[in-house]
Amino acid sequence: MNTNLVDWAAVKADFPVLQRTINDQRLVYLDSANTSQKPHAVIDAMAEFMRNGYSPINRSAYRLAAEATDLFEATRAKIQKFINAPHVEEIIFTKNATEALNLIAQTWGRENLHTGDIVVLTHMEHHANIVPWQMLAAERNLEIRWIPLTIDGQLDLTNLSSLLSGAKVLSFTAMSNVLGTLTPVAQLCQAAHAAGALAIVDACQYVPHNVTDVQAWGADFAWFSSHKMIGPSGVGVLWGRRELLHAMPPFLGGGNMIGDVRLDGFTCADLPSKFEAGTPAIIEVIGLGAAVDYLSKIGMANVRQHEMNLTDYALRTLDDRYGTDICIHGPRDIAVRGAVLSFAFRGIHPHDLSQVLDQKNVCIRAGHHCAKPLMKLLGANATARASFYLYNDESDADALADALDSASDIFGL
Amino acid sequence: MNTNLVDWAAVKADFPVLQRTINDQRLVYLDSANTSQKPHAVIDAMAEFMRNGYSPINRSAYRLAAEATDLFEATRAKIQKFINAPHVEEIIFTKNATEALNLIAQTWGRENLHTGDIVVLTHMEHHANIVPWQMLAAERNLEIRWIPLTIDGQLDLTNLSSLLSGAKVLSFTAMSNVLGTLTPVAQLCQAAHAAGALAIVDACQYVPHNVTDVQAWGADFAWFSSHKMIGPSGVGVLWGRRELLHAMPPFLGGGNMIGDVRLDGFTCADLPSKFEAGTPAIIEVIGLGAAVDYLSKIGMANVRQHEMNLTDYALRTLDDRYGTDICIHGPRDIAVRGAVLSFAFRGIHPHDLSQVLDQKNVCIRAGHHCAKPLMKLLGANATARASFYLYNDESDADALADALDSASDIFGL
Amino acid sequence: MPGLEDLYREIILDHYRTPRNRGELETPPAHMAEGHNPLCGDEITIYAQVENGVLTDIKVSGQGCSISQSSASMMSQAVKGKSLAEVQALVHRFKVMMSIAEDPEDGPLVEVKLGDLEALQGVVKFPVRIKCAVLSWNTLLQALQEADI
Amino acid sequence: MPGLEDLYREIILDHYRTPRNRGELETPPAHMAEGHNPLCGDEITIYAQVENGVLTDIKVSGQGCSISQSSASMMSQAVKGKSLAEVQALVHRFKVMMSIAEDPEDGPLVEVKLGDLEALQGVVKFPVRIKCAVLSWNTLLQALQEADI
Ligand SMILES: Cc1ncc(COP(=O)(O)O)c(C=O)c1O
Ligand SMILES: Cc1ncc(COP(=O)(O)O)c(C=O)c1O
Repeated sequence: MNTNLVDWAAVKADFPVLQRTINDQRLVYLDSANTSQKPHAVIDAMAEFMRNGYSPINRSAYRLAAEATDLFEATRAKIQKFINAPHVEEIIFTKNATEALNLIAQTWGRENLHTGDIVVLTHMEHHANIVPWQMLAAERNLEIRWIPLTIDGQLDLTNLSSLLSGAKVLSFTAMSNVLGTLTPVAQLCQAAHAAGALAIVDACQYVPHNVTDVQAWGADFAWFSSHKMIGPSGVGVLWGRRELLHAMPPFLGGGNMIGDVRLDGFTCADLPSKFEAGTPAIIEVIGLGAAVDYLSKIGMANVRQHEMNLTDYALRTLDDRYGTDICIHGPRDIAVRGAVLSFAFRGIHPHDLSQVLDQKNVCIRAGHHCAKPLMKLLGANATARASFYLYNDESDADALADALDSASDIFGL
Repeated sequence: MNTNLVDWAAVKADFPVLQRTINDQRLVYLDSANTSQKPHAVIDAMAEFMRNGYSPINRSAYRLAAEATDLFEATRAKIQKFINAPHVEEIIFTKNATEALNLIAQTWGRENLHTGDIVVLTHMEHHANIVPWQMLAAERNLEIRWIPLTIDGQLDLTNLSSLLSGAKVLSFTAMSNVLGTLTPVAQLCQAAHAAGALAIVDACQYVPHNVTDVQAWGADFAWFSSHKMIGPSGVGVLWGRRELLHAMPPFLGGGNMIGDVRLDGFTCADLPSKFEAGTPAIIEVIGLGAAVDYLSKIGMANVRQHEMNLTDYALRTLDDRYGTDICIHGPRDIAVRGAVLSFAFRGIHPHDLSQVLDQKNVCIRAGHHCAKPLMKLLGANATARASFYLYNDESDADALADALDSASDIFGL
Repeated sequence: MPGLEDLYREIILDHYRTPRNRGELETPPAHMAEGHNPLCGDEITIYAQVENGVLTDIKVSGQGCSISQSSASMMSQAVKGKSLAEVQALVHRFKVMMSIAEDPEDGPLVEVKLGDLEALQGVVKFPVRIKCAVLSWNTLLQALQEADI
Repeated sequence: MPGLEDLYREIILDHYRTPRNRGELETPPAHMAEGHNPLCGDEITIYAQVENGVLTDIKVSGQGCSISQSSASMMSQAVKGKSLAEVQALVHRFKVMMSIAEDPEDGPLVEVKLGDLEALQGVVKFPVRIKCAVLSWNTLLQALQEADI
């Protein structure tokens, strides 16, 4: 894999916000695990559509509507290809990743999980993969079990089979948004199935950064968000195996999801409409299509390689400059981690650190990263987190390292 | 009210899609009841934000994020003012109007409605205000009652008090998306409360076209969509009285909606976050803010007056030219109707009519308009529907009338 | 850009104005299925009489636009008297023409001709109307399926 | 654009490094409430001892950033020994300074001075940090409320 074939400087130049300067300092955006910046291609696709072709989809017979419907549905096919889903109607558009998991919990979950049933999660899940299960657990009296972590922030699979024994669901992340840890997705899916459980993959941090193949994973459901993969906000994606989606009751009721409506009841439309009630995020789905095109052109294997190089560089730079003054969480082996670096620095509270770095226009996130159970395990209320994406380069890692120095000054350390 | 003070030609010029020509014919967009076109102000606000300021909201401490959060929250305040809601935290952003009603049904409804309880709807509701109640009715064994219609397409309130007797909910539209009928919202809210029922207003067709005052209505909930009010797709609005929202259980679980998350359970955040799980439609909410600014500058009283004038003109023109060959549904009195004209024309199927009109670049909708129970009442499977908005003018009504002629030619009538 | 003449061929309008095989059949012995186009509200009912593997009679009722009605009418003519294998093959060929066959290369081996139905091929240029043209065909399949033949 | 010197005044850093009134009180007789900032994870626990309408003692525990910790520390000094009416008035004045009072014009009539707390007024220029500054104050209110005083 030769990432030299990609002109990464040109990639960076495609993202207009990164050209912004404040106080003559350029923007160093290191919060892509939270949400990613948008290239001209996406911004323009959305603006162009609104300028020339905006129209309803599915419902109207005129050309403008037919064109819009084609553009909209083309994104579905692009996503199918991007994650190697078997069937296009298995791609469901939601409002964000969070809605996708809630959809699973409230339809498949309500239909299939009953008193005493077991849901297995991991200790590194995002709240989006915890709270919906806790809501259902409270309603249905389910048991939730947690796969623990090893000291270097990987899943501790020692007791996996006993944790999975009797379980109906294993729902886990393909990559931690805090530790950067990549989990062994295919192995976990296989273990879940061996135990008779469904395998549900939180792919929010994975799809934007890696070659994704849901069939190779052997997963039952996967879910992710457009806004983390250089697409617009307001769209998420749920992929599920067709047989499962077919058998599920509907989620939201309303227009588009119906076959027929009478005073005494309704029938559902076919997939994917069945799960897309109301006017969808038309402009945003079309923007997502442009994002997938952009990423596909670069090639996700190249993106991954670029991020591995960058992670390696950032880890070495921070270690070299700050040694034991910086504590970076998660595995050191870049083969099992993504470009997300959570760290503690000289006892400075992450919130203060982020504030001080912001004066140098270095944007990192400080907080619990929507993973409070994991935070508790790390013994912190919050961490500072720098996350890298395809538009970052070594100069951004350097800028982070430089800015950390100034933090020490202020707090007199 | 002097709408001459508004330069309506300039308004029309603000909508770039309306400048598009296909085969040297200009676009005559008459499908705004379905979804509306976007002015430069909205397109630019979204593109500018993505180019200069895109960033996560609420979660991060750096300036870019603070600016984005301010922009995002400014829209909430603008919406509050636009509909005269008492408190800003009563404004909840959803993905579309449909999600808003589902939210009410699945939280307030699940908490408060039990076997035998009565929900009152009207015979002119959109599927979004029918199916969620039918879903809940099936789950909870509720009774649904229907307010019938008069021959001219208004609500028949003769037996209102007996219909409402014992009811827990009256959920109804402020304006029919098929008939154009405006309903007596304040009167209905009062009647609901007198019967001890909640009053829930489908404001999808009302807010974009009229001065809205939820307090004057005396409503408990109101809900509508950005995309019908010249804002982007991917955002809807739920307004509810603070006491009700406070008492409701959460809807979707995940990031942003939590106070705390532990292995053994979670607590909810305050309003409005409690009902906004996951990354919201950041770009879209900011776009909606620009839409509200645009509409506010023109003044909703002026928009309404403009649409009344246009409705009057269109009704007269079609009547004059086609007499009994055209059958326009809904009330004739423009004081109780909006600018939505559903009609049957010379026995030509609406789908064919729409197809033929499209050759003249006249975009109308043909279908059941997500109101199949109403269609059954009209004795049709479908109607043709032309709907007008602030960017339409008399020339658009003329273009519709002209295009109808050509339909007759093809079908040899 | 396709013109209306591609869509509204004379033969289509003829079937629309004078639909063939309108009516109902007694069930049983006939099989019946209802189809609706959720987008435009069109509804169609197909009655199919099957004897010894042959579709001996078919009737169509319901409302719809010129495309859905003429497609149903032409279909009824084309399938009447055909063996079920031939019917399946015809449905496949029709869906290939409409560009919505799941495996276009991979249909039944029986040879069939579309005949008058070729007139509907212009519909493919108007994607929104494909659903109209296919409605009666899917409903026929459903009637045969529900009969578990 | 505001600079960091508006935020990190020396007196704030002093309270951060050497927080006053750290610790716990026995409950009962003291009242206790836990507050957390859902955005950054900061947690604070306030113990409040009330006798005859006077806040006789207050202790603070928990973790947080310089702003939330120093605000809690300064608050504890400012409210200790004050009557509950004065405490309410101080909370109101503080929230007015933080620009988040519901009715800024319309507070309690008791006169109070912010004193050292004035140092926190720079926080208002950093809207994200307002929640940090106010956390301990809301938690104190909660402790007094839960005591139903
Ligand atoms: C691992 C993980 N899961 C789920 C989510 C939720 O995604 P969203 O906020 O787009 O719904 C996120 C991002 O916030 C995430 O990082
Ligand atoms: C009266 C009415 N209610 C509800 C809706 C649903 O709105 P949305 O599709 O934006 O969720 C619509 C529009 O489709 C409508 O016209």
